[in-house]
Amino acid sequence: MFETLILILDATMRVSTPLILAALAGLFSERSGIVDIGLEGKILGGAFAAAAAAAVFGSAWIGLIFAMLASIGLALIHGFACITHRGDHIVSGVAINTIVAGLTVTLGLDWFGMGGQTPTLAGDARFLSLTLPFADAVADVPVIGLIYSELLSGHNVLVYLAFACVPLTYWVIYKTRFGLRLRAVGENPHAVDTAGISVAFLRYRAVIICGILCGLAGAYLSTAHNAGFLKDMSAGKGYIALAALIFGKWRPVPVLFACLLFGFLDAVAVRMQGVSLPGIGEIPVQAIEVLPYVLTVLLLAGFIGKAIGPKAVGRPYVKERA
Amino acid sequence: ADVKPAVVYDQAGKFDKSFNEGVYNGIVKFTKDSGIQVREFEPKNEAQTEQGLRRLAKRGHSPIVAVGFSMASALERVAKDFPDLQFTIIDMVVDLPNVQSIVFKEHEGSFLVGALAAMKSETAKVGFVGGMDIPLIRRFSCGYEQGAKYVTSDATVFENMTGSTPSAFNDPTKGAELAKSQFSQGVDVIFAAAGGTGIGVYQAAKDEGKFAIGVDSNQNHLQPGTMLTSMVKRVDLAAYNTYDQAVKGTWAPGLTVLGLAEGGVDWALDDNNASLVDVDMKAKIEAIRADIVSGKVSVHDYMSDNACNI
Amino acid sequence: MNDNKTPLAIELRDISKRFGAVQANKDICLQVPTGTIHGIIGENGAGKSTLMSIIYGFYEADTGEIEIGGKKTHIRTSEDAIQAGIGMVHQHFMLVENFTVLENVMLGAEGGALLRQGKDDARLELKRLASEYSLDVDVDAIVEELPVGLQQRVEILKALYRGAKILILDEPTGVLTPQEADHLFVILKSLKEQGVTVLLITHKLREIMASTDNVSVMRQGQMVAHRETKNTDKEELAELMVGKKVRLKVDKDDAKPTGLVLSAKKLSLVDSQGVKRLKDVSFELNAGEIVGIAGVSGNGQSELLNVLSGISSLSSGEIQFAGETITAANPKNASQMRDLKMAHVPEDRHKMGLVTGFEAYEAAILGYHNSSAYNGSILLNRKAMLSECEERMAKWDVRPPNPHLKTANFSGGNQQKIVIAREVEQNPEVLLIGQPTRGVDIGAIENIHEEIVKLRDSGKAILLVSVELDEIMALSDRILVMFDGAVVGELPASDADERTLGLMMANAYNGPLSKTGDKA
Amino acid sequence: MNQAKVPVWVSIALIPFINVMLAFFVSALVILALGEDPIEAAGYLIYGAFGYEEGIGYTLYYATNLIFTGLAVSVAFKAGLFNIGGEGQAYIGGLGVGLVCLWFDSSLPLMVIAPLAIIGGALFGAAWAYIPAYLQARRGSHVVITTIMFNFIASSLMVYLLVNWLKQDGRMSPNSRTFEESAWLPYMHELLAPFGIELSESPLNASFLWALICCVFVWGLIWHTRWGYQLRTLGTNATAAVYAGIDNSKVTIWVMLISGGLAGFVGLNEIMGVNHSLLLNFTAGYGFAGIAVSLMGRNHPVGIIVAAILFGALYQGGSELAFEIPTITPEIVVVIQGLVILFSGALENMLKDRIEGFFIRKSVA
Ligand SMILES: Nc1ncnc2c1ncn2[C@@H]1O[C@H](COP(=O)(O)OP(=O)(O)OP(=O)(O)O)[C@@H](O)[C@H]1O
Ligand SMILES: Nc1ncnc2c1ncn2[C@@H]1O[C@H](COP(=O)(O)OP(=O)(O)OP(=O)(O)O)[C@@H](O)[C@H]1O
Ligand SMILES: [Mg+2]
Ligand SMILES: [Mg+2]
Repeated sequence: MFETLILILDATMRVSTPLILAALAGLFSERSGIVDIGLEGKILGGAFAAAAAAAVFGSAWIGLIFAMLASIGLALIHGFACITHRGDHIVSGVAINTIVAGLTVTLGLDWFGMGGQTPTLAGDARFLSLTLPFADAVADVPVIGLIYSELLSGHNVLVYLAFACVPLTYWVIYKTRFGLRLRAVGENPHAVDTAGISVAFLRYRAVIICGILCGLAGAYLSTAHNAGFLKDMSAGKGYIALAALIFGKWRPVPVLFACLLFGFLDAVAVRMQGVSLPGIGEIPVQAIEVLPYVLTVLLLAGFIGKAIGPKAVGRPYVKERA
Repeated sequence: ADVKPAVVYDQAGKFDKSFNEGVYNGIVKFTKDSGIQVREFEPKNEAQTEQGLRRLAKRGHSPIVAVGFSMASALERVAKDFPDLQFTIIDMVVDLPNVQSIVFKEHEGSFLVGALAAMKSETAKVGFVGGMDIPLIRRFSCGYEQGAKYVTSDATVFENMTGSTPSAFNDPTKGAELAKSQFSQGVDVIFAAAGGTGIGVYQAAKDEGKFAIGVDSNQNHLQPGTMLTSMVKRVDLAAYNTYDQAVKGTWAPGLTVLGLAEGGVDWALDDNNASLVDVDMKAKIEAIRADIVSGKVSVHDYMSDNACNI
Repeated sequence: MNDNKTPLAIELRDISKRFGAVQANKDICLQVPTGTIHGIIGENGAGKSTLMSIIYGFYEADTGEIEIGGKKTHIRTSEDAIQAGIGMVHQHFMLVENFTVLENVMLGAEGGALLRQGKDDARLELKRLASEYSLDVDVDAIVEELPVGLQQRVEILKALYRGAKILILDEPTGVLTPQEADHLFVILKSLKEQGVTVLLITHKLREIMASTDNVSVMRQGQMVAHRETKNTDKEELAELMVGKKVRLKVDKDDAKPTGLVLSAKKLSLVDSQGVKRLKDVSFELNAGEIVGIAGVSGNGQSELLNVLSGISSLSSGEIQFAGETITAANPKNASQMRDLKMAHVPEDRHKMGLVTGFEAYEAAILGYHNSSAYNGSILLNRKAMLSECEERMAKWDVRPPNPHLKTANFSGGNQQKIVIAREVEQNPEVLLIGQPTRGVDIGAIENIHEEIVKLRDSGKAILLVSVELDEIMALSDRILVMFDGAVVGELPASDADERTLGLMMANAYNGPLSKTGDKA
Repeated sequence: MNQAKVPVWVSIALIPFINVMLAFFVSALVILALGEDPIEAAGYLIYGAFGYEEGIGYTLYYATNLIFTGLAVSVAFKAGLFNIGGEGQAYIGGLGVGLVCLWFDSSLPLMVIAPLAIIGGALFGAAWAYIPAYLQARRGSHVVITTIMFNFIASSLMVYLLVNWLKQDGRMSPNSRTFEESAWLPYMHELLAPFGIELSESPLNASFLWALICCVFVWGLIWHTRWGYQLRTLGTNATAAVYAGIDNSKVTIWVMLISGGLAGFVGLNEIMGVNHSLLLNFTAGYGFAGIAVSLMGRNHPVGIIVAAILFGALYQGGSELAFEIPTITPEIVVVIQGLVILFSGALENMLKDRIEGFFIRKSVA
């Protein structure tokens, strides 16, 4: 039983990683006042760029760089629409998701001719699991050993990076000048502007960070968790991340736990397909799969706490009405 | 004869490394042998399936091969409207005077690879990862289980289905997760009958240093050293034969069932996995194979009674 | 005034600024000597805020030059302005509400990439400023939990923390109680003594006369006059502001009230934050009289109008009107109140009174859209709407008389006429009317005032809310004074003068005329 | 204040046209990057969509779905609500249509089933919009996020129902049984045949007519009734709506109900008109495409019909294109769709400010 739990938690870490990265990406964006339902598209675009570049250059790290560049590019389009041209954030996000969904397959087919997939990646073109020091040595120690060797050890570098991003984000948001300004601009951009700080530049930086993190999430999907790009491989993770962001009330640590919860549900759901539990019978996996969405709706409705986002989020900053 | 052959793949697309790709390989071979081009179409949604079939029919293509069970209803409608054309559907039975239905005895091939898996396993634990939870896939899993238990009577067979929708055939992430979960429970050989999802299973096997068994096409080349074998389902042959018969004028409607005896299903042995299968194992498998063909060993077909009572 | 020897803190030359079709500032010139308090007055929309925002770099001027401390300075962003030693307290506060005072003050002047060190420094500096200028605030308080007066103090602290030598205050007293306003002027005086130059924007002449050294007057985007405060008076300034001699009297006979139409008993309203906005307000309204409600804005007048018109529902108390008793348990919404013949001209026509995207004939039925006059069995009766709108436009002299013009494209005065016509033409028993002439030019003001009096003479009851004392005194037959959500005084118009009313509005009047004497 | 100076045709025709052209231009660049000739591609596209009767039929068949979802988005939009849940509402609406057909196909004639199916689709679609609407109106949860969540919930629910309850025994794919013919909406070519109009066969069916009726309905509702008046007031100035005695919560809820109901009609076309059985994913992204359609159609039924036909042509022409030039996938249409949303939605101010500024300056000068 304990072992099963550890194994599920182990899977949870793997499944949560892209959610954590994407949710933190969303956190930077939304804390600066830019709603981002385009997380999905940026992850997908990042995944494609990573796999394509890794396939061509044979290096996962080069893939990672391309993933970030692609995702930043998409983030800049979003920024250009929402920050520079005061466009509707939601519409822009929908546009980006749609464009990426089509473009990845189109380009993939043209470049690799494999029905929109990229070639399968192997060796250096992928991020492989790292074994933490002494993992094998302590594997037999009861409890601790299992936790260390199975749960903590044996993930790829992006998993550890994602978890490291949480305290980092916390520190940036709450302990630095940039963080103070970021939080302020999402609450009241006028206050930031009159304090002599450029709202647009601040928001662009936030959006770029968002792009970087989404790029990481995408690269993780195609070059770490999987070994290649597949049509629509983000499979709604951007939306789940958005849900986790709301569920974690736009704060880094609660967001981490929301991601872990949603990842856990996913890990459980995967293993429950067609499985009949003694006494209970078969639990429809769909019921587990929808839990993140249902929980988020309940939260939004104020049935479990209250989700109050940054005040100025989604509203274009208009100084002069022309 | 004047044939204008065509094919409509299912929504997984012709490069799914598995089922559709098998058909594609058959087509490539046919074109090479006969010099006749085959018109291909990959629909993206339900409406386009029928539209594609219809468009091909309108332009006088014949025979038209429809790949996969999901085409049945569209094919049925189109075939009715074009009684003079020849249609072949793979993996499904459509009972019309101008349709040839080709189905396979997947359970027989699965039995073989199940036996091989049990021989290879050091833990007496073997795994099965299915795609979409449908009777067809259960037929694979049931055959596999019978084969494993035939060799090691107390073998444990872990079985997971990926999902209940067609997307379950195209979800390597989930495939990898399921494989990892089975490996961590002691499984050391997994048979994936899951289309594109299998790619994730093989990758996971490679990453964990375990073995995997491919499906439909010969997938041994995907992860050499990891792929123990593949349960090949000769959809390539099915496609090739359809066109070939049409050229020769011997194409006939009706039901064709391809099993071990007909060479419709088999296990794959090539350079990529030769080192994994020793002489002894090879001999045993060949013996089992002969027994099945001769009828000495009978493999239960899940779809005959929707149950896997063994 | 530039012939005196004091060096200039600010000099503006030919500043112009256009927003789309609106010329907000035109060829503005201004000189402000260092260490003085300089007042700028002008009607709503005269362009005062725009000009200040230009000095502060919030907007960039289309043309013109700015000199700060005798040096030509390019101010393109607020950062440039802060660099030049300018601080500004905006008409609408620029605070991050869920930040602490400390964080707000630090924002933009954090003193390093990490917050820790800067925070300690800021704490010390704030303590110094607080004692020096008697600007006490709890630096760890969350801003949204502070009263407005303190929030304004935070704004001033923000400016001083950045070392502002020039402080711009845009209508700082609009939201303050008289006591808070008095305290503010004390602070400004002490700033001035320390050599800070203050630019004070207001349209309250009293404040100008009481606290400034010089005053400049703006009208319709232009600077029309500069005066030394000691050499001018209110009458002159008022005339300069509106561009012609102001007639503060409206021609009207005495009221002939003909009986009670509405009585309000102990009305209370608690808002969603739990703050008591109305406290036991009681009064009566008779047919054929105009009752004016005077008060500093934000003392419950808007809430009173909202409660009476059915926009908000009461927390306790009762309203008796048209045979109905409206209580918390038996509320009536805005459309039900309209059915009882209660009309309402809201204080803010853009936010409430009009849908600026609608064409005039559509806006002209807002609130009465369910009326059978405009509806067939299913569809709206456009023909009726149009012909009625045309009729009214002619009668009320709305220009241009085009029912298909979007309401956004009418001028302020004409928009107001559309709203007032809509409400008055429904032949109501009671007309609630808030700020009837805000942003409306003088010609239109007279016109609107006449119509209000005419309505009274036809036997209707009118409740008038205005922050302009002159308007209240000119129109009302009876005046109620509100302070902090309560009615603190009532007197007949004939006994009202500015001094008495002013004291009552500050809740500092002890004389005999106050009937409801619950003074704090 | 700008409208006074900017001619009407600029804002309702010129600017949208330029935006769409920009989207097409970028799409052409993509096709060029694929090494294909955009002109040739456009040729196939236009031929496929309009070049022959069957193609036109397919174009209009796709347009039917898009009219429904476009109207759904725009009705909500007029009330200031962004309904991204069209996809889920269409899915569940289809369930309503399907259930009606499954229950009554062997007992009732089409003349009775059709209206019942319309009611079923509308009710189920509306029901799926009701919860987000209620939560927005009474509990302040933002309808954008909740409708996104409800799309996912709808999709899982449908999988569950189809797999566990509705699937026909013995079928591989999770489809319901095929309805009896009495529950098939007549195809257009069948409908018009008695009038001597011979059309080639295509999936275009009677639901197209219903879509046009819905356009008239929405047009009348929004611009010619007091309900529409309330809805528009809410959409442009919520405070004024309160002032006018309009119950914003109530309006929010019924606007979303109408929106959901309209989206639900996708099921009429797909389930009852073409597939004749309930199946997975028949909504195929029409709900999202509805956003593009409504943006491009400027939230006006006439604009929506035009935009829907344009998108329908892209779908149909795109599949023709993919058929003729296999290096171009039909996904290129998705790209074009996204670009249209980008340029006529998110970037609408980019050119608007300039173009309007140009006309203002011209009129000021
Ligand atoms: N950001 C803006 N965009 C467009 N027009 C504006 C903007 N700000 C102000 N205006 C317009 O410019 C004119 C001057 O406005 P401004 O706010 O400067 O007036 P004001 O004198 O401060 O009035 P008030 O006493 O009401 O504060 C008005 O017509 C106003 O509508
Ligand atoms: N909020 C607004 N939105 C759009 N246009 C406006 C707005 N306010 C004013 N305008 C435009 O600016 C012009 C000038 O308006 P303004 O209110 O200053 O007129 P006015 O000359 O003062 O007239 P009135 O005496 O009727 O108030 C109007 O004709 C109108 O077209
Ligand atoms: Mg102002
Ligand atoms: Mg005016």
